[in-house]
Amino acid sequence: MIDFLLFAVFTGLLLHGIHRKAIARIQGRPGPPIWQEILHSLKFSFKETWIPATASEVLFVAVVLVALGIWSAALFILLLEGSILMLFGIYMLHKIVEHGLGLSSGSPYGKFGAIRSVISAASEIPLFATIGAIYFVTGSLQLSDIIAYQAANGPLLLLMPPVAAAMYIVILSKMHYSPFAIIEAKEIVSGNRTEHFGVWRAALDVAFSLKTFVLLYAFVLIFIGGIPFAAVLVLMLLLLLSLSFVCALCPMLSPYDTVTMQSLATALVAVYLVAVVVIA
Amino acid sequence: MNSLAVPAIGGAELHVIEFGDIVNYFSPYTAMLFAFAVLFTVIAIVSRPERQVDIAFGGDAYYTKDIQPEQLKFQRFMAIACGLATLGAVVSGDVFNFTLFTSMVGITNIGIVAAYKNRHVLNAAFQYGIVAMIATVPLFGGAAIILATTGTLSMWELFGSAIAVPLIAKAFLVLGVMGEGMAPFYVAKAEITRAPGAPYVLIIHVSSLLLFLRVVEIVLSM
Amino acid sequence: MDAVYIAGLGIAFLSVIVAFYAILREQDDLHRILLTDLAEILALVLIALVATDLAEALILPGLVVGISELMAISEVFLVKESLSRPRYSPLSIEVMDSAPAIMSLALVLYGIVLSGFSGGALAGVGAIFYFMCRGHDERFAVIETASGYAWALWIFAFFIFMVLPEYWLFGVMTAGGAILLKVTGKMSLVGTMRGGHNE
Amino acid sequence: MIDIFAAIFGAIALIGAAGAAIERDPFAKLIAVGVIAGGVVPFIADRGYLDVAIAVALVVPVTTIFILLVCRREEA
Amino acid sequence: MGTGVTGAICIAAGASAALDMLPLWGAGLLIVVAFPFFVVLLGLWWNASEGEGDIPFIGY
Amino acid sequence: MKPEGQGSIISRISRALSNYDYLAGVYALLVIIITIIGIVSLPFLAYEDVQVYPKHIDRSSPLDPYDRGGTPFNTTAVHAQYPDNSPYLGYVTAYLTPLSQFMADGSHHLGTTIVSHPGGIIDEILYNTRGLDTVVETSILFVAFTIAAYLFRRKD
Amino acid sequence: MNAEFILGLAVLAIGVLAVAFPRDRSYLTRLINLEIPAFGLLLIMLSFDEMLALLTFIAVTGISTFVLVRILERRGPV
Repeated sequence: MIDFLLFAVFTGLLLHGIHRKAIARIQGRPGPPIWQEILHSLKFSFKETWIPATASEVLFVAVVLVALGIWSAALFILLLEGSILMLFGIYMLHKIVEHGLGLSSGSPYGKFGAIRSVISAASEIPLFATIGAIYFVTGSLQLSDIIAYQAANGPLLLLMPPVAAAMYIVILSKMHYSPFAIIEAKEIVSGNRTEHFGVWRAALDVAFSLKTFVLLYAFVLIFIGGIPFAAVLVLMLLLLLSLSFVCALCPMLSPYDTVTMQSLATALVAVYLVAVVVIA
Repeated sequence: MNSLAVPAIGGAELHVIEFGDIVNYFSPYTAMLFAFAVLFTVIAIVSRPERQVDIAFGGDAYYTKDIQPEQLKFQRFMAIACGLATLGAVVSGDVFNFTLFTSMVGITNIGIVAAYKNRHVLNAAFQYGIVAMIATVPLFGGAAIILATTGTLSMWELFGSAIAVPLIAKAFLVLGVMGEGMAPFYVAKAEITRAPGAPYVLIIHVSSLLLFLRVVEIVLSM
Repeated sequence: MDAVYIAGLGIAFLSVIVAFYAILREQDDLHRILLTDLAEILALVLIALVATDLAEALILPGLVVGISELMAISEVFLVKESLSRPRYSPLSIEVMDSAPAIMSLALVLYGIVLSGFSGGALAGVGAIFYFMCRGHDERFAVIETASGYAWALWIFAFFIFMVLPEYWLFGVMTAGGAILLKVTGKMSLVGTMRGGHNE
Repeated sequence: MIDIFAAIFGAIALIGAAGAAIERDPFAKLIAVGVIAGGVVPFIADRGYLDVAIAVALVVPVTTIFILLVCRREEA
Repeated sequence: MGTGVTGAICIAAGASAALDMLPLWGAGLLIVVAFPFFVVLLGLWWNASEGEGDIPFIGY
Repeated sequence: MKPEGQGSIISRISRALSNYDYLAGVYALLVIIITIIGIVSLPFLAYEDVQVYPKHIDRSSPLDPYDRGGTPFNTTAVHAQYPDNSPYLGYVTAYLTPLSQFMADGSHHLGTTIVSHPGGIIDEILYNTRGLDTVVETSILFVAFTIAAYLFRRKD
Repeated sequence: MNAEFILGLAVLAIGVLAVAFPRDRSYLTRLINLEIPAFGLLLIMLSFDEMLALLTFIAVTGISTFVLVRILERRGPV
């Protein structure tokens, strides 16, 4: 188990590196080497570290630990083929991590990041439309049941593409440099992570790499189903590259526009669901 | 002894606490939510609030906003009450009891923000409070319609496949929790977030998210 | 029963639409508070339609939630608008001098006979009325302490039911008495809050 | 209750409600509210709830006096 | 010290799950609790000297 | 910032959503939409006749409107959800305090409420089988009162 | 369906309309109009014999009226 966790951490960091590289190439820049993010994390963990004088100390540190804890838990849920309801619960709890990171330091930039993360909470709404749709179609939220269902009836990606699209938007909104990534836009320095430096930053990089790994892995498991692990990794890579394309080509949206876009996505999924119910 | 219907989406029940007809239970899902709520309540108790840095215009000067001790005590009390209400709501096995805990979360949230003297924040708190109050209509209405059309409020009975809960009741319940916790209407919450006192502001978000997660489980199960 | 319920629910739904349409159109904050009071009534109608003993027991928490939120939000409104004291001198109409003592006494006595939450609320109305008409010395701290102890006593009585059900009679008496004291105390505090600041 | 009385008291309550809704003057409105109470209390008493009727009879005037406090303001 | 303990817990949990000595969810729970502390303590153990807390970054 | 009423439809919606003065309005609109769905679905709703704690009124009893049967200081038949959890179910409902006994003997029309009277099932529900509801309820009142008192007493 | 219930629904409907769309939109008008739906609810509760709830509701209405009056006298008319 711990071996898989470490594997996920390094793969996730590697995926982050590939993401940056792909964006750079699409935009005609050379970009950093793909292992850059791994080196980054190591570098940060050697740096001088303290807690800002104005910070709320306990919260400042606890949020980092919580970030690591919830995403390791999410990974194990995938590994044990547990309930995707719990997985998405964790995804929403990640919101609390974002708020906590920004608010705990007392930094004005962190605060702006946190406020934007509160605004962008609407990114959770497509997710619940997704869960509802999956539960409606497969009759279960256990990952093992969903995989079994797909083995019998073909991948959900083909059975209900709009739901997959909604989930895709959810993952997109959590990627670096995405059009929805308003919480760490450049005009507010590093957003809610501005004051988490040194060891804290290294730990957060570890947690966020786990997050990327888990989200991509979950998408493949939920919408494509049980296939050999090597094939899963290849699909994850392809998915990531498609995300990189979107991130490289789309400009960043203004904060409230992201909310509207995500609400519209939810409404579309809801309409689709109603249509399915009516037809069925 | 009665127990949770078997294919429950939150997982099998782990532990049961009985209060007469109100039966609280832990499933893996609610246990996870419970642990999270405990964690952040403890953080709100033990951590000092941060001091927000503000930049004075026209120079390199800066100043920090401090929270007065009396306000700190009050906010901490409200945060603890909010944490306890959240704990109750996530493990509740009774629909009406859940709605009561939800409205308690709503009112403690108003309390946490009402302590600020900033007019802007107070204004947001007021609008938020109005929504929390009118949300009692769908909230209690949903629970009442469930009781009238099924004859029971216990989630153990309702989660079973024998009882069909009307769609309107489910929609009301979700709408009510959205109003009390503000789940997706974060506009007022974004204004509230500007106020200092991170551990206490954070517990507002924790409680509303956990409530939303719980109501989604309830509605999907019914 | 079915026809009664459906008819009642239909009217209740229509009323909800009317009331919420008014909220939708309303821009003024104080009007919004008044309309939320209407919304509380509609929530209670929805519960009352269930028509069992349980429904009756559920209305009580519903009522309490309504009055609590109203109390908190009205105080937020006053602070937000910086309205800390009344704009004009207290009213002096004749009944205000003769009626309070006897009516408050009647209400409080009747509340004690009823005891429990209803009794507390009733006695509270009497106490509010008295404080409102006669003015008051500041007894905030004393009343608050008393009602705090009553609350603790009440919780204690509740645990008697949970842990030692055989002493139910003792539990009921304690609970009924303590909640009477507590609710009366709380409500009469509202009455004392009418004056200016607590100095 | 005998039907004819039920009809009469029901009509009183309805007239009171309509009057309170239509009337513009606050004092007239308060009187109309009192008329509603007059129509409602017989129904309570008829079902045997004398204790409740007592409470209603006590609380309704108190509420009216509360409102009177603000009414005078309009006059001034 | 803490680094060693939490690291050991992680490895022990992983190993005992592999050897069927512990249910999978139990091992997962242990790792979820221990792993964050391990990462942070590892960084704090090998990082450079600690400085005094400073005020946050307030702009360029 | 563009003036009101300009820009793409998305940014116009965004602007409306970003003003918290409209918050109550947006919420009210949602409730109206759902309630209209409720009215449409009204014919499909049916009152369930098998309810927990149904109401049976014994019109011949001296405690008329309040009597729900059962012997004082003993058990009554109550249709609770989980009777196993309340071994003393009914004891609370069926008692008479001396005061209420006296009133019940002397009059046909002086009824009851929670404590001083034979009460019927309500106090059973409030204090015994659904006691947690009552705890939460008073906690809400307590919290609300704390808020109001804090704001009122704060010195500006 | 008994007389109290029908009467209650009628009074409730009148009251809701009166509060939602009062003839002149002043605070005082709305405040007094609020009494009408309250009597409607009272009659509905009466028709189901929900006495304890009724009694508490009356008392709480008195208190909430007081709370609203308290705001009104600070806020002034209109």
